Amino acid sequence: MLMQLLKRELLRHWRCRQDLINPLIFFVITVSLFPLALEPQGQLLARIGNGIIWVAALLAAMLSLESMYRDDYLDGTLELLLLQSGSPYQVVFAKIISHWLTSGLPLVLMSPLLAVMMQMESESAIALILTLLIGTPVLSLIGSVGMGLTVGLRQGGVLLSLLVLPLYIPILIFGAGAVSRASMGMDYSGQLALMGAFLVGSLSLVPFASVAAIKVSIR
Amino acid sequence: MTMQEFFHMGGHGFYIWTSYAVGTVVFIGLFLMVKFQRDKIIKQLRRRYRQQKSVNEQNSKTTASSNKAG
Amino acid sequence: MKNENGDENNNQQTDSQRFVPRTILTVTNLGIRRSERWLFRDLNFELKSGEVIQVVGENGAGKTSLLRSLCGLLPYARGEAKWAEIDESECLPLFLGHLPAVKPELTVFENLKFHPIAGEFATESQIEAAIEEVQLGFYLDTQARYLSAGQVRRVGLARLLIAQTPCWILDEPFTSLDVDGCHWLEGKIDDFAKNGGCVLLTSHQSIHLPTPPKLLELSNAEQFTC
Amino acid sequence: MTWQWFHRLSSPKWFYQISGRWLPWIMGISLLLFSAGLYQGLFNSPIDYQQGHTVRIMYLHVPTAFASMMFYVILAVAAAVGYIWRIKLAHMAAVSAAPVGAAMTFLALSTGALWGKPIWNTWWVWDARLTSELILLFLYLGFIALHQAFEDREVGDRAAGVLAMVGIVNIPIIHFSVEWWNTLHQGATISKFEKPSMDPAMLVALLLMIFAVLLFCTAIMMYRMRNEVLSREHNKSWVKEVVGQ
Repeated sequence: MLMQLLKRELLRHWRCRQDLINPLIFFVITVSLFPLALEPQGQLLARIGNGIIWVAALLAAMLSLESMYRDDYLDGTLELLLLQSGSPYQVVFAKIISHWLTSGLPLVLMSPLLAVMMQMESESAIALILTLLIGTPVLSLIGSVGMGLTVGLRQGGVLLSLLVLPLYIPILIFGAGAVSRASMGMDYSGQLALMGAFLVGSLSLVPFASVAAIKVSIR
Repeated sequence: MTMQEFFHMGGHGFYIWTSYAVGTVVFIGLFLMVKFQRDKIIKQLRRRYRQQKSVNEQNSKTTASSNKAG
Repeated sequence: MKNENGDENNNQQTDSQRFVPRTILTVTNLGIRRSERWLFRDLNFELKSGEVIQVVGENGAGKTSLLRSLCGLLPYARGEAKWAEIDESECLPLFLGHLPAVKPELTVFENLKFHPIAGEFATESQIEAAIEEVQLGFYLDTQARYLSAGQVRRVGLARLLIAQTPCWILDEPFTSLDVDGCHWLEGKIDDFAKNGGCVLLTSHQSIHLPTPPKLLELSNAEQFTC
Repeated sequence: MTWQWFHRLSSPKWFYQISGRWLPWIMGISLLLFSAGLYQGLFNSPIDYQQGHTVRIMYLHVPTAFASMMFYVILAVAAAVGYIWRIKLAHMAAVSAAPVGAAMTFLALSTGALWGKPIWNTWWVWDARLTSELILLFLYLGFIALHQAFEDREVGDRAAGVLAMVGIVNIPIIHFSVEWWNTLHQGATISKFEKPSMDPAMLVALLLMIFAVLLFCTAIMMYRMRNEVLSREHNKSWVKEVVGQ
């Protein structure tokens, strides 16, 4: 059941490939703006590089949340799926996984390139990739609850960021913190463990919250 | 504590009084907003009830006239 | 499409009742409120197998809200709607909403293949048969965005043929269907009712079925609520 | 029997009458406590040996910070009760608690900044508590904005209810991560917000102010709930009598 739904989502995303690339381009552009704003060489860029990449990854992931429920809601398939699929949680879960695969994973794959661009050393680049790998699914998970709440609204985009960004803060703190500890050569496995705990926690709670959120705004 | 020293508050008077000023503004603001909201709602409801009463009267007149005619 | 009377009788005997005849749905003084305004109150009716009920009322009387609340999309404010227990072979009522629920970027075949009906997915043969029945065989692999509104509606209606459900809830199924499309759908509804299924639908166009549908009048309970 | 009692408790009409009787008292007592606290705090409590007079800002900062957190808990509990048992009064309580809580958070932040200026001569200090207070303000604004976004109030209530429940799960996590983040960057505890050695006179002033602020906020919240009841139950007959022609 889940696999079929996942295949459907991926096929749907694949059919309109264009808007998969936009968040990626946004991610690269925002990160490369900072060296232009600050002086490109020197220690400064390496030190704040990971913070910039993390914030840009956060915003890019949130940018692509719109596609999760909005167009299914508009042409009526979301209701049909929730009603007919026997278990709405699997529908929501499939959508979250497909959102992560189509927007979170490309960010992770792109981040080494940007780490080099920000003159980060190799071990903090590895830490960046690891933290992004654990962090981006959480972004999709929490984003799905926010998207569920605002799916019925016309101008839901701005409201979505107001709802979802405060909930992203722990992930941002631990993610950027782990990378900065790595750049100081210290061990950052503690932060990764906490992010893992956060990931598992939201994996178990979010499907229920998302279905409740969608049920509220389906009118 | 002389009055002058009271306001001076050991050089930090400005911060203390501004924070208390902000405090009173917020508290009084909360209270006034509630009062203002209440009056607005009551006025709105009164207008609506008057409107509704007039519509009901119109209906009762038309039904009355239709009974007479019928 | 319209079978003569003679054929109709034997069709009934030979074709064993697909569904066990019983009351599928009992609704007791149901009331729905839309932000402080009562759409209707104390609605009582029963939906027995083999029956077709058409909900009538002018715009805004709450026809769509009634259908959506019966299948759980919209919480109703008062009263109760009880569905009979549905055993393993059958499945939950099939609800087709106002929107055709067809993804424009998926092809006709994929639209039916990937949409679960009552928990599982239709087999290839079922889908092909349904698409043939709906006369969209030629468009099997074209993306739904190239189809006309009527054809998209037919893809949505093809789901009726796949679902093993004792009850159809159709919201304006006849919109954007052409003449013989309407005939086809009327025939389908009639066969379904003859086989013991029950249909609850709303429609602006007049429906002429061999056995006229029962009318459920939704009078606006409170005309002048403020 | 208890269910019937619980149901009667949640009828807006009953709430309107009860609050009508009790509100003047609550308001009166809170104003009384306010004046006593202010007198105690500003006049006859000693100055702190390090901070001098600026410690007097504490009498406003600590109560408002406490009220802001308490009101978010009230908001979340009311929203959860409203969402699960579909009690309208609980939704009304949540909706009226939000602006009061947001005002208290704003006040706590501004007094915190004003307190920080004389001590570190910077307006904003990234202290763990102040940062969590700032995030709490964002959560409040998110709640209010989401509730306003829906025309149909019932949908707005339920949507904001879900957000409040998700928020309450995240608050300890946010607070813990901010604490950890604060100790990472700024070393152990240099923040002056630890309560200075409590001289009994100060403690009395602080307690008086805490109760005064809490009572005042509850009174404001109940006033807002009365307005909410009137505007939502406008087609009920008892509202017509109360409002009068």
